[in-house]
Amino acid sequence: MNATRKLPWLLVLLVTLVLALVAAGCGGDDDDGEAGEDTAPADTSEAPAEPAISVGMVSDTGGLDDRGFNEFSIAGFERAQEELGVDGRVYVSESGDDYLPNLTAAVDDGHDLVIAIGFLIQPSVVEVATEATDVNFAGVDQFYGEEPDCGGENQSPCTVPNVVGLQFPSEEAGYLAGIVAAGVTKTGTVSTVGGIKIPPVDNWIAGFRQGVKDTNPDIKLLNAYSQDFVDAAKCKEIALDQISQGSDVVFQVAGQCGLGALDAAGEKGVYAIGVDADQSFAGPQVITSALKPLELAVFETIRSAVDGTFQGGTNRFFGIEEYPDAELLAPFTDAVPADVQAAVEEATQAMINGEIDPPATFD
Amino acid sequence: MADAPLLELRGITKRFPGVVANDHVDFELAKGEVHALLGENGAGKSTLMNILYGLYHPDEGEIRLNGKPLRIDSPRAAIDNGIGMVHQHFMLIPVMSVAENIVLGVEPHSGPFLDLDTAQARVRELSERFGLAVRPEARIDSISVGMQQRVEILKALYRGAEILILDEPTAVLTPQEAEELFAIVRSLQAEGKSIIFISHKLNEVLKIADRITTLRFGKEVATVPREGATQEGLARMMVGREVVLRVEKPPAQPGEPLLVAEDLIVVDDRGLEACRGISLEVRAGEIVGIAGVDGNGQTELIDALTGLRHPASGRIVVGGRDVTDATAREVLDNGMGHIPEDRQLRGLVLDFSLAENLALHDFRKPPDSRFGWLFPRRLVQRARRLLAEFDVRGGGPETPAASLSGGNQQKVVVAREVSRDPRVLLAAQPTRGLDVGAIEFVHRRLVTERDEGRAIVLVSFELEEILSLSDRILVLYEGRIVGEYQPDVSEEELGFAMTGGLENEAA
Amino acid sequence: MADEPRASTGSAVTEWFSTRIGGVLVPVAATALAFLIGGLVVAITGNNPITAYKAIFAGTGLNWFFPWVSGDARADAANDLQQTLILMAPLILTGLAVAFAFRCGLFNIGGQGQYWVGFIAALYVATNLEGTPRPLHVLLAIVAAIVAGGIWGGIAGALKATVGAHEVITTIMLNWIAIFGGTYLYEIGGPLQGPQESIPRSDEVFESAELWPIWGSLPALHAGIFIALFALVVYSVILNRTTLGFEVRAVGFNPEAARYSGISVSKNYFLALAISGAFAGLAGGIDLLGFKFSVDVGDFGTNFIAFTGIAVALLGRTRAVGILFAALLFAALEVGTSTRQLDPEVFEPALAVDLATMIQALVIFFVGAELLIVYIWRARTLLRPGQAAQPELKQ
Amino acid sequence: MSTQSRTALLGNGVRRLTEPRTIAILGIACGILAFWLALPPWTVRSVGGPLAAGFVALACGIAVVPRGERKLGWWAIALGVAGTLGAIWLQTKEAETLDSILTAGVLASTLRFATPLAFAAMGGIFSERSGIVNIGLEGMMLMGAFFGVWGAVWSGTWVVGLLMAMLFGGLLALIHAFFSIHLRADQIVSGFAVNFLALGVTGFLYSSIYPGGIETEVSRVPNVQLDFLYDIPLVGDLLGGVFGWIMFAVVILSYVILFKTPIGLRIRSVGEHPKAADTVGISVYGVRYGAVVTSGVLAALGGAFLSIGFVGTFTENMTSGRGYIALAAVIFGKWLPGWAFAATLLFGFGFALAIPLQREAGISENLISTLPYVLTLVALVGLIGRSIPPAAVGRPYVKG
Repeated sequence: MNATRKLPWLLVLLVTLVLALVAAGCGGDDDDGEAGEDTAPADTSEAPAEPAISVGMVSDTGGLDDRGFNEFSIAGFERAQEELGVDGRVYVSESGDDYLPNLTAAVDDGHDLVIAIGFLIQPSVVEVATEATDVNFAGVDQFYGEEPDCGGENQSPCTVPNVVGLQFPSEEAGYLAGIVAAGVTKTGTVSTVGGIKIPPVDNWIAGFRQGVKDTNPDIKLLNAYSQDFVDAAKCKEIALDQISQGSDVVFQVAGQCGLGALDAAGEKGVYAIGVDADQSFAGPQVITSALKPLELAVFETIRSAVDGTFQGGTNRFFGIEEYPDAELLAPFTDAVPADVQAAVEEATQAMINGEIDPPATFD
Repeated sequence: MADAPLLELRGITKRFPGVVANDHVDFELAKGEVHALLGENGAGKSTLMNILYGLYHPDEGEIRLNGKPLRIDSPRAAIDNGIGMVHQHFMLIPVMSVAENIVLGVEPHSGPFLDLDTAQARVRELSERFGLAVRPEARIDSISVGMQQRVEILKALYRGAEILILDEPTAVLTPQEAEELFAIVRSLQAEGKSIIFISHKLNEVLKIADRITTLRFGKEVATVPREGATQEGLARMMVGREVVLRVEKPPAQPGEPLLVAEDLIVVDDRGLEACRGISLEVRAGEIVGIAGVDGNGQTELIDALTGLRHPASGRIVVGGRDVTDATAREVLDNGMGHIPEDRQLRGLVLDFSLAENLALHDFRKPPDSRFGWLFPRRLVQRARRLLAEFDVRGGGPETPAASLSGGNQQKVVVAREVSRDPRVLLAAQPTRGLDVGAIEFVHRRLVTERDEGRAIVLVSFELEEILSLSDRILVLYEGRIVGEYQPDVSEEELGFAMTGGLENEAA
Repeated sequence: MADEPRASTGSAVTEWFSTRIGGVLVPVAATALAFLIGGLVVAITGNNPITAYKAIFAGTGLNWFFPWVSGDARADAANDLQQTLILMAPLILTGLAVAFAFRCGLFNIGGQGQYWVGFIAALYVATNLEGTPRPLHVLLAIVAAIVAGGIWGGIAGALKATVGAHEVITTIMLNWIAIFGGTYLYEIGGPLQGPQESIPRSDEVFESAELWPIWGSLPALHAGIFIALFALVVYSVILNRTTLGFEVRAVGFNPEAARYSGISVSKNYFLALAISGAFAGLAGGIDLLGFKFSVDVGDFGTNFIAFTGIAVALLGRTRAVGILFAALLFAALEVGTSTRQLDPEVFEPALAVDLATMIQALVIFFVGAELLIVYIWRARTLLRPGQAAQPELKQ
Repeated sequence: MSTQSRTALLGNGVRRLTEPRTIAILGIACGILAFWLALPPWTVRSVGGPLAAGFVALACGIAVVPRGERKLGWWAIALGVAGTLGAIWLQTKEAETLDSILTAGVLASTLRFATPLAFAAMGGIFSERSGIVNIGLEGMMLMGAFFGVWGAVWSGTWVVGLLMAMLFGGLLALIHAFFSIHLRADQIVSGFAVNFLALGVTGFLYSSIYPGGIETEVSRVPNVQLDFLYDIPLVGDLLGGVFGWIMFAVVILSYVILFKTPIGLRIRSVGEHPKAADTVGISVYGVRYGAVVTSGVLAALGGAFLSIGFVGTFTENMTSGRGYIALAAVIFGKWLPGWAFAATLLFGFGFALAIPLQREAGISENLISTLPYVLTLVALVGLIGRSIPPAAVGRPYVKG
């Protein structure tokens, strides 16, 4: 009886605890949160006219703050909201099971354009788009083949009239990063840390390796995968191992996990190259970052839908040839000597002219 | 001794849901006195003492020490007021040393560190003073039960106990060990300690106590001085009627041997030989009692006979069939009935209904089941019949076993085992913790079953039970059968054999 | 302890509870409490809990059952309800996987591994054996899933039975092995990778192995729900109407007494975990054949359905009916809090997911702590003097 | 362990296979194999074989020594170490970069993998020694990881980060304690709920406080610059971090507290026989609360090592199962701090091994990733059964 008699106090204590846990964490955030709540409706009410079109963004797995596909694709959507006055919302996929229901929901909610992020979602896009012919679709990191090179074994899905595939030759930026790495290495060994071995990861690495080789074929190349996009400790260990093998430039292609690789380079006093966005916040060891124009691609796609130039049944490439002005590398730090910068400049031109075409895969 | 009492309990009342365990009980203890608290199991003795020791809180009543009212709300408070208790189930930690157990809670320390050397020295000193002969560095699980009890006493003395509560202290002891305990009690008394001695055994109460207080159904019956008290008078007070102390039974008419064991060697969980070549034979229509102090191989012998543990060598035959390598189920199916020790742990699934408990052995066979398909309604029907036949009270077939009283739980176990019509019935401690009524029931039932021609093995630590029920008595000591006796043997002689006296003589 | 009156507060009181109110009160109260505290969390973050919960409810599709919902709203509700029911099927099964072991006194955390192993086995059968007639192909794939899951659970069971390895630890290890091993099979260059060299994805199952769709499309509610419901019946029958179930329950309640009754404890440990694994494996099988049809490496790390299954089993108190409703609740919770259902202006999508996790945790907490509910119930009766606050316990 | 029922021959056979003696001999065999593989003239292409064999040898040795098979067990450990070192030596001969291998090689990596595990395992020992099963270690680590970062960012100093991690890890443990001690909930269920809760709470807070990720520089637990130590290649790497020192201190302190102080005696007594402790006036509930909260604090330190000690950021669910592995280490190490630490080193070695194996052997990364778990499972077979837990672990105590 004793235990139960004391319960009221403990109950109070417990509830307080749970609340304390949450409240403590939220303390600093309350202002932001509420500010956000207040301004969001205000924005829409101040919007100049009817929203041009409505856009549904269906994310890939891995969360919205992944500093990768999701975050920067959605950044493009947000830019379109501001600059083009489009309307719409984001559908988060927690797992592959969410792809179909999310796409279906996006169609049912009456969006004019649905942008699906990630190449794994592609089969679901084909399925939904074939049914919802009055809605336009765009697929980030997706490629749609033409007859007869499509649909069958070992081939990409065929084009669908209302779908555009958005393609990023990440190997181009990877190639430039490789030139930088080859230019700054002193030990003659450079390395890459990949997340999971999938094409969007390997594209970067393939370009990087080619860039290094083209600059100096004697440089030793290391590569390893963490099998993980979140466990930063794992990527850090891998990077440390590579550094112990002599690598003094580490290029990470592993999302949040890769932040650990950047950290390892900082700790060991070697160079690192970020990916997706300018990751110089991780420290001065990050001499540059290889970029993927996700934001641009999504914004451009939405713009085409707004001004009526959207064309389905095809692919759009966001490579250096199509968008010569697109930034492929984040600003260099002082660690990158001028001659290396010049070499990068030169290679960029060569790619624009089509003289260099880095491979998208490697052995 | 009639001066102001050292300790007084006045009008103590303690209710548990559905039960009044203590009903306005008065009790007093004088300095230097041994005061026995007598009563059946369930009479409220332990509850009263647990209240005094701060483990329970009384609903009514007060406790006075040296005339001053005292509030004891925890064992700590009891200890601080010089009250120590030796529990019936020892409160010792098997994997720790004697010294660690004794100093637990009041550890000597140097700085933040435990000072085990000092602890051992102090324990040794105390042990010598009271003639206890305890080795402070020994591990509890390596010393005998009698020694463990002394550790418990030392634990109380170490904490400066002036009042010592001994709860059923002889229940686990051999007669010799009990004598040694009485000597210790007297030496404690000589040192001025006051002792409350809880027991349900009349003879030992008469032997050791200065005064005797009897409890029945939670109520105090009377307090009498030892002078002039008789066994019969005390028994009447305790039970409320004349008790038959000996089971009346016609002489046995043994038939063919139903259980034969030859040269059984059985190893225990630690891989040590617990039974070292046991041979025995039990015939139809006789009760063979196996006497012995706990831990001399009883558990392993029972396990081996029932197929729960395979003997390392030897042979077991039940009803003419060799079951040495049979599984427990095969042995049971071959006509073995087993009333296990500790009904709550081994005899019953407390969360099962009575119907399910009654089917625990036979659920695999028709009519309970067929081809693995169970017929719950048939279980209930049979249970209804058995519950009536064995006079189980407190619930129907669907009642969970947990909600029955101990006596009725044991009746369920007996009903299950007997109703299977076994050829051999193995009863281990079948009356432990039961009240007199239930004990009588179990005893009578065992005799009835004997007379129906079953071979009955009774394993018990209670000499009285062995003596009153058995037709033959085997004494088990250190894994061997060291003697066979007729039921008219004296307790002393049995006790001598049980403690290895015969072996030592032979050596 | 002998004849000491069983003075314990807990068991007797809770026993009274589970018998008197049919065991329904505790889970219901636990859920209510969990939502209450979840609501407080929502409120602390500056949102309106009632609006949030309303939105979540609307997202579950359960409003489809309200006759006054019509038109577009009804079509939406139908869509949502399909999703809820699709998710409910594997949740029932993973819940059963936990519940069955629980009845034998074991805690099966390995449902996730068993799910994947079943999934992979079904996938192997469903992507081979071309030309098999549909019912047979489906049956073969499902049997493969059941057997594979059973083996995976059986490994933990065998280790428990023979050397006493704690099932919590072995099943955790087996989970990781299944997840990494599965990823290995379908990775680029993996032995079972599908036709597209550059994509780490399996083959598609043959149409002849797909479960029949029954309601809606993209993805449609499939016949797996019937399999799951049938499994509930099987579970209940095994436990209550077979000697196997009798043994499992006896071992679960009191292994020592079971052993003394001639029941082999180790055999039942093994069987219980193997059967548990079979349920979880079946969950993987019907997910594959019902709506997934293939797998890519990204799926392995992002699926936690068996962990939700633990919550389902606990909330359902390991009873078939309880598991049914608990699975419905958790499926609804997952679907209702998914971002496609929540208006971002009502509740920020990224937070809703974590909120659902928190509510699940709270439900598990409160279900596990009957005493708390008992206490609150008591406090309620104490407020009404004159009524017997003290439940009568014995005799 | 009385349920050790005798399922005829199968059980007996397996038991014989899992006798400490047999395992020790197996370990020795593996150690010799590792040594032999590592030595020329046998030139293996990859370092994987000898490393794996050395791992098994170590596992066997660590498993049997605390179980009584001392002599053979130590031999297995010695040969395992020799084989492993031999393998590394071989590797350095090939790579000819002795320095870099030794400073950041497998051993240093092992220690870093083991650090968070060791903190959590020590916590687990405290909790379980007092009789409370704690599978909530994972959640408590996660709390530590998040609030470590939060405190460090908010205050700008890692000291506050550590304090916050400990505080919130302790608070979460307090919830577990309340449910399993006062409410007598099933401890495994409660621990499981703790893990769920931590996942939800940290995810929720992370998304709402740092919607764009943590972009500011996080104050980190620094490295001690003891020049004379830091200059020695291997030692410098092993002992360079404050966290490493804290970890060693925690392991040693855990041992001292549990076995050399009155507090430890009381904790153990409560875990073995709570009623006995109660009758001598020890507050069973008090001791258990203390032990469980301590376990939360320690586990949270392990989590904080991951975030502000090692990688300097937080990611959702970043502990990814380490708490469960720590729990396995506790059981593996027989609830003894020293041996549990050895077990964490072993697991750490398994993870560390996966990296050079991937680099050298060229097998699928995913397949290699299963290695630590498979090896653990193999090593666990037959050993766990022999670990006798504190007698009262997992059982709620009802005060009279």
